[in-house]
Amino acid sequence: MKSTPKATPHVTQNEALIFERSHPGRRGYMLPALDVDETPLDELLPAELRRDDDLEGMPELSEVDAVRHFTRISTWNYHIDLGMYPLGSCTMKYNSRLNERVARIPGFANLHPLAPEEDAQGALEVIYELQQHLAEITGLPGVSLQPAAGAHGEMTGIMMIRAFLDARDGVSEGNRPRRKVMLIPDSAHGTNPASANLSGYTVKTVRSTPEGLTDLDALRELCAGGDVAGLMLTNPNTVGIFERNIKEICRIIHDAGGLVYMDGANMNALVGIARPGDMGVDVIHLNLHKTFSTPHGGGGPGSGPCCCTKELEPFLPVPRVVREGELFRFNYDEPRSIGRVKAFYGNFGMHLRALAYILTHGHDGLREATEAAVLNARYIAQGLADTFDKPFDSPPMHEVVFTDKRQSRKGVHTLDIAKRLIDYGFHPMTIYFPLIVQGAMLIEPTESVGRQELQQFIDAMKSIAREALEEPDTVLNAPHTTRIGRLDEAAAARKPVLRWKPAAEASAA
Amino acid sequence: MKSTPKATPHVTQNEALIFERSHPGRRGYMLPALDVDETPLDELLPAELRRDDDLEGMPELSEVDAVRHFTRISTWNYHIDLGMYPLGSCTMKYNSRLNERVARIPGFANLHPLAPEEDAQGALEVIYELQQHLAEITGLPGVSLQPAAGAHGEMTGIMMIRAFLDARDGVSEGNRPRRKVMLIPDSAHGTNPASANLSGYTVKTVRSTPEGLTDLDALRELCAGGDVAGLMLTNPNTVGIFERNIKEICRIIHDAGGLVYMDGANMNALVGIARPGDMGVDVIHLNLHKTFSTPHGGGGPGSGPCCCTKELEPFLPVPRVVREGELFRFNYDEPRSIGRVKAFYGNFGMHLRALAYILTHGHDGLREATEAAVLNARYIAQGLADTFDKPFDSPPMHEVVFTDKRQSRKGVHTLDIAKRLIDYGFHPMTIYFPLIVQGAMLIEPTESVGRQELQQFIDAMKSIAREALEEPDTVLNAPHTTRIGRLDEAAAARKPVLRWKPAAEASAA
Amino acid sequence: MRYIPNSPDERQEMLKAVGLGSMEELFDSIPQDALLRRPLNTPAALSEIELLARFEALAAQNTAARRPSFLGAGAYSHYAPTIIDHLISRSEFFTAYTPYQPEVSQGTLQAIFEFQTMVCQLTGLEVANASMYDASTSVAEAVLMAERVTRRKRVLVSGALHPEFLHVTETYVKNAGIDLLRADFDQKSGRTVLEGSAALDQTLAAIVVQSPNFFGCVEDLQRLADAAHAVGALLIVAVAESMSFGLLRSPGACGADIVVAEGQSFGVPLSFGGPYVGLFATRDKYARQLPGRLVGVAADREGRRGFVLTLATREQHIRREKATSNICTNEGLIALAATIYLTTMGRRGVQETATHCAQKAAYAARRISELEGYTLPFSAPRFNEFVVRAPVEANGMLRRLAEEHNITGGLALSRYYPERPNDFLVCVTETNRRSEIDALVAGLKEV
Amino acid sequence: MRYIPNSPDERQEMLKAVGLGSMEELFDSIPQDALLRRPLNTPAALSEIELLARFEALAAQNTAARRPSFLGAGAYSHYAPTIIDHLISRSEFFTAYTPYQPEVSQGTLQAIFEFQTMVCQLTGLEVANASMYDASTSVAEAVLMAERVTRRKRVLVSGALHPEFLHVTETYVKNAGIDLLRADFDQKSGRTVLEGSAALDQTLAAIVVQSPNFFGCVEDLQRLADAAHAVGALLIVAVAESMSFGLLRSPGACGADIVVAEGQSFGVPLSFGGPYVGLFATRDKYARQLPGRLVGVAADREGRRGFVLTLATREQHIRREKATSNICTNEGLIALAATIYLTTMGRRGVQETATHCAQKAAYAARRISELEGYTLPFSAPRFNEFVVRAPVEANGMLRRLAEEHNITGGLALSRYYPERPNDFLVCVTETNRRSEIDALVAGLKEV
Ligand SMILES: Cc1ncc(COP(=O)(O)O)c(C=O)c1O
Ligand SMILES: Cc1ncc(COP(=O)(O)O)c(C=O)c1O
Repeated sequence: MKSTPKATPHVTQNEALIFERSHPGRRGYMLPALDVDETPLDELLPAELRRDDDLEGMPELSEVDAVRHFTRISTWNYHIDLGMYPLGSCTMKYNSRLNERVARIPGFANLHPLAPEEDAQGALEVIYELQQHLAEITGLPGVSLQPAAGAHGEMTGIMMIRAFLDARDGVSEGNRPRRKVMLIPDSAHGTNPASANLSGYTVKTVRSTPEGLTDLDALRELCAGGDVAGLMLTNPNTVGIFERNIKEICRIIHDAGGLVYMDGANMNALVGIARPGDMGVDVIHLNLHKTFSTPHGGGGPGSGPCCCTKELEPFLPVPRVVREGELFRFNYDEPRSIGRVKAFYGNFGMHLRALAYILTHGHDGLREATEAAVLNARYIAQGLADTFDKPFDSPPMHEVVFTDKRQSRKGVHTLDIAKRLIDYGFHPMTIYFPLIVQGAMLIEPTESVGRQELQQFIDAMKSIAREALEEPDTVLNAPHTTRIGRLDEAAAARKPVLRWKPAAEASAA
Repeated sequence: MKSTPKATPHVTQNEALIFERSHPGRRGYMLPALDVDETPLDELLPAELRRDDDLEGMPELSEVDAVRHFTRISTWNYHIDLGMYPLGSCTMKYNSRLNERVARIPGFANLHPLAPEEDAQGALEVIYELQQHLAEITGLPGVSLQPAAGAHGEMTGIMMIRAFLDARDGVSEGNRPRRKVMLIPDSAHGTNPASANLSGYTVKTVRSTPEGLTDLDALRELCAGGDVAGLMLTNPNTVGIFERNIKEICRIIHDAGGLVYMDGANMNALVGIARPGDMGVDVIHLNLHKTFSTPHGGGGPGSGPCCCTKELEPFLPVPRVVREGELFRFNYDEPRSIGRVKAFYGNFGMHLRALAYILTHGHDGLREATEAAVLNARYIAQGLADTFDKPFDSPPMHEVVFTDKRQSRKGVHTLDIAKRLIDYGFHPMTIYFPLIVQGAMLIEPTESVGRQELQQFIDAMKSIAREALEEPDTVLNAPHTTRIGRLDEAAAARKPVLRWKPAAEASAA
Repeated sequence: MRYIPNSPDERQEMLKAVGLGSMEELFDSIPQDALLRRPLNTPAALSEIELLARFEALAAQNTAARRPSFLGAGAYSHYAPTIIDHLISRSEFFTAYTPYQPEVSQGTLQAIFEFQTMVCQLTGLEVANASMYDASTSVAEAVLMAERVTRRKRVLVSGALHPEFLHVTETYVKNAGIDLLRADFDQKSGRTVLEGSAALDQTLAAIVVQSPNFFGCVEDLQRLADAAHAVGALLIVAVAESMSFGLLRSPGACGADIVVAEGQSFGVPLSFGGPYVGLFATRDKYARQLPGRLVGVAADREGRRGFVLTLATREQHIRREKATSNICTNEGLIALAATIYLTTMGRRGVQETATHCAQKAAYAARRISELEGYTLPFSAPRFNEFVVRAPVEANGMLRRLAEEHNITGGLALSRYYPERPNDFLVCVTETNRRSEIDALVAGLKEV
Repeated sequence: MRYIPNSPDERQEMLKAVGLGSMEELFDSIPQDALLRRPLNTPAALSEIELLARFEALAAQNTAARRPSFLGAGAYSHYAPTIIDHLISRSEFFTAYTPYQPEVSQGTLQAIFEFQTMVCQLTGLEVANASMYDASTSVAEAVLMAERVTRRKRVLVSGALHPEFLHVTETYVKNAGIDLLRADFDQKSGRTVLEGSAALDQTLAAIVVQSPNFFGCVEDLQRLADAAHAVGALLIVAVAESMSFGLLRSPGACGADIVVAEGQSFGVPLSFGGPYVGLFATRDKYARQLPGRLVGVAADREGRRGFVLTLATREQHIRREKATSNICTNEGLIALAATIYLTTMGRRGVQETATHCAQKAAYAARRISELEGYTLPFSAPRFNEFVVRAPVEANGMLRRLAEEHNITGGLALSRYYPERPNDFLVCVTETNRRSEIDALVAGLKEV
């Protein structure tokens, strides 16, 4: 092989799998000596109940090996601290270190979930206080922090609707809901229909207008059937536009006997400005890992609290945290509750961070963050309007969608533009979502980006548009600056390799 | 400008200076509201004592800006956690996270140095215990942890020698030392002569034998003058060879009325194996930031304790930490002490880490680390012996020196080899030190590198040697994989720009 | 607000640049009557100094966090090597999103692939996903998956399953048309009994059993697997204390078809119940029925190995209501923490830790059982948890133990089993020093 | 040992590969009689669990670390924004070496260049180095530098210089042939007096003064500079409390030639006295006489800006005994911490913090001076420290305050000035809440 100036055996760029790095006899741990009288192993547990594979294949490495391994591979990630991460719908805002520190205070981190209530009052107060603030922010007084993520919150909320309707209307035979249909706009996130399905609902799609809004006529028509349990609406919706007919939409659903679920993934466009509860929404989930900046962690943990009207409150999951005088306690006694959706009380570590976020911002700061986020999106919308096709005229809220319509004529598509953006030092935007926009590029800068970097992003996008015309291959073969190029995802799915195996086994297979 | 596939406006690779990023009105802090009655400013301090430049030029940035700035520039550093950092003499071993955690325990981190002794017993015990262990490791019972780095320890040790000799021999007129000469091998680190100079000594150089050892004849000759105060010796010396005549060397100096100072920078080759105190050394400094793995921090902090014989102990800096029954206290009452060399008690945070290192290793582990470090160096010595010129035959201890003799015939020099190593994912070795070896490449792997990575290093070096023959330009123009290429250091020194200035001022200058 | 880069002046300039006169105009698309016309009624902003003081004060009220404790029951106090928190605190990991763009997410992807592999190794199964919310929701998802695999609607659940896992499963399946049937546990051995269960027939989708079960008893999984397979049902095994993988025969080796587990034991802080991480593994043939994300190997044009999210066609963002699950955000960073734990402790450390847990628990059980009036009601082999029957009502006794001896002695079973007022569950791990166990024993004697 | 990658077996194989039969043979070049033929008499290895328990127990004995405190005198308790520790804990920064290889050290180099610039901005001088060990050694190095610049051997030192700075300087110059002379301070104002000093003549190399001085009094630097310059001497100004830069006219603006300062105030933990960081700045014309490292701008072949260590010809590794100093390893990471502090607090935050310190100190001084029997002996303007004269012996009084009121009330001056038994030095910063000050006042009244 010809040696290139860029040396290919670069050790930190070719870090193997941890199993490939393992060597028998290496060790990265030490335990204190066992300080109790030892019971013979066979007395402890009969041999037939004990492992006999000696955990073969598990890594054997020193601490240094472990540190180098994970440090090296970490450098192959883009991350918020490196720069703008404009994934639309994902709200990649700054993750405060202060919040991380709060979550690590030993009095929280070492607290067992089954500790007696009277010895965990600080933790209960955290939950209680966060509930209060989320109720105020959404205008919906009933709050449960139990759901572990957005989709989990959706499931919880829809189950509450189901329980409410079942209680009101009774159920059909075989525990089928009287009202079978959950309406979901065609622009919705995939978790919405999946969550509705978990509650036994049939999904019907509401189409959007060319303006990017829910089609009221279609909605009325769908409601006419009389079997509508509710509507799951994202607002601002997934193309970043506020559903300005929201009150009318809620009225239509309510008049048809259904309830309105709001997907709160985009709540960061509304905090301090407007409240779903004031618009007629019955139940909402929030993504603390979006709007309230708890870190995404490369795919979680999240937290997806549900907030609801007084009417729905009895249906919230148990236990609920309540205050009695100076004491906080868990209340399990809610006979109409849908039950538990998770062991213990939700992702408490995320509750701490979200509360720290709310207290650090203060009411002014919360509103300021919303304004700054929307302003940043507007700035990008304007900056790129001449260069990329913008499918909807309305000024966007916190995120803006463009398409590859103009570039695709030259064979350059959204995927290519996204990959090329990497070479300019940016994480790509969300692509091909929502599905209703062909070649969608959904850009959400959040408030955590300064003007200069916004401008650099706009310039990069314009430069890529120019490249698409003048040297499309540069774009089509991007990225050029990463360790590896584009991966063949189709081949990967055809013959999935989902775990490492020792060389012998793997080749035998 | 032609657009290259590797996009040059990459935002994270072109992070500006913090001052260039600053925007008036941005802020990254918040203080609690002032909770005392405010005194009018002019009453507080007359205007003529107050700043009137409003700190112009200092950065104004948000917290996010700060985090992104320092995160981005951090990625331009090589570091131990990324891979092998074989800087000879520098002992870049693994920096344990556990030790970092220990140093951050609030009871240490928040402890004021002037807190009453009785309220700081834990800290005093840490100092006391570390002193005990260092005494055992070096075989030299008197220990002071006050010096802040190796060179500081050297200065302290030489001052102690001076004080001892002055006390024994008296001083010449004008506070000149009776014995004027400090002997230093030609292979010594530059700090040695500089430190000797600080004590008023004249440096005379001891030459090395072709074997890489101190020339005993030369030494005897130099001692014959009768004006020798002492010798500063590094052992193993800076070419990685143990001075096997160490006892004889000490005898020669002692017989001549002088004392022996040992530069302990290479003590990591001896811990648990042999002790300077047993060889005749009178005083030594240790680099806790080398042998005991306290992190180098991109240039410090370090810690350079001095250990000495019983005879020299009264001359150690004050205060000393002593034990009285169950209590630890500072003793200032040492009339023969050279005095203080630093405010307070040295770099206490480093003492914590070094003690944690010693306790984590245990006596076995300390020896094991020494063995592993020497073995690794030996492995490299053997692996590269056929490829590079090895100026000394003796098997090396913890580090091995090669030269560019063979490669330089093709115009490829040590500097080029070092730079090319970067492209293979390694930090370069120490180059052009020690000065006695032309084109020196001093390689110290430490114990923190596994066999596989050692082998990769050897392979990389061999590959570079091959490139030097076959495609020298690749080596001469290296590195190819970094943000910036080789910098013109000569030009930088000719017209030094040592601080940022606002554009207007800078261009006016 | 100090996290927002643009200064108020810059924002004014930008407003002008986009042709607006005021911040309010940004929200013109919101109908006037939907706007909140007052400041939010949440507290004013706190500085870092004040915020930390506030949370430190709250944390100080969690007195249980400072006591020696013998609580387990689904959340375990194990030692977490220091490097875990250091590494997961690298912003490269914790501030990244789900790895949708593989070229700039290889760190996350490779780590998850390693996680999936380790979950297979521990559970003795063939394929594992890239994490679930926790064990409780994993049990529920496993039941739903069993229904998809078998197309049967009846599931037999062990009475010794963690009660909260059961409650969550009940919630999940309530509207899915699945019937949960209950298998009793033997009052002597503490193990699940199937004998004579009417549920064991060809309509059964799965048997769900926990091992070690809620009472700390190790189940005879082989026998349960045989029983399930005999009627064409799957065996779902739940593991609450994953450290037991280091000592107990893997459920996969015993014949389990789906194994779910709580990964919290692997270096994850207790944190009052979350975030934790659910492990979820099954046999290759059911891979396409797995809920959640999967990472697989892929190659770029030059043949270099990389990793990608794969088999996405199972997932909600493509299959929408027909997806295998609605899960999207999972517990990536916690899975990473577990991966680092398992790397650092490694093959030997996990086994040694498991053995220490079992040894210490055996010592504690022996010492307690020697106390006048205390008995151990269940006889089955155990790992590191066991039920103790006190001579008095357990709840009050544990309260006194806490107040007078500063020890959290365990969990009164009456919380979930009102019919067992005197029983409590004790858990011992490698972090409980002998002196703590001895203090517990001494305390039990006195209170 | 868990930090050593190669397993014992691998090491045996490597031994064989290099042709040796045992580990002992590695050390064959060490004479037999120099070998240690027994294990070191240090403790056996501790696990992480044990080690942390050990250090936590030691830390718990440092009771002073948990009390409200009014100690200053060279080490100050200021608030450190959380991001500092996060950023300096990036292994990219803390595990790197001195940036000898600029291509792989640009992060460190750029940060130091920023540090140098900020030190210039704060001190009002033109050039600053890349850090010294601390303020005390910086004073000593400044004196040595003044000798190099002026080629004179006599230095006049203010009697209100921090006593430990003075002691260190005495040690450094003892063998350098430099005479340190003492300038008194005025018993009324607390400021340094030169009037009538016989030392002020053409043989004087420098005047060394601290401002705010050890007693917290702000010196009239302009006057001192004029006096120094009148005889061709340099004015060296030492600043112990660098937060004062945010409020006080910069020494450079007042005519100082060398400014040294303790950077600990800028986000660096107290840590029982170190590691801290010395700031060192001077005028351009003396740049080549600076001790320590310097970072400067450089360009690569394509004209891209980078940073390098420069003017190395001043330094020991090239100039050896003729170097401007022996300093090699300095305090890089602490300089970085200070740089991050100054970035985060920034232009406004440093000034606001300084003002808060001064305001709170003024409040405390006023409240204490109103107490029966307590007086403030010095009248000069102050920043955030001041001397209080108690009606009783200060040492015992402060002890009682600590024990009965859980407050560290300040530093008894008798530690350094036995002739001042009743005086103690009080320091107030932005971290002392009013309630703490009020508690101090109440405590002083009672004890
Ligand atoms: C609009 C929308 N709804 C729902 C979700 C699901 O939230 P989570 O990933 O937290 O389950 C997302 C997140 O990707 C989303 O963007
Ligand atoms: C042999 C030798 N002596 C002395 C020193 C000086 O130590 P320090 O940098 O800690 O002052 C060094 C470090 O570079 C060294 O390698």
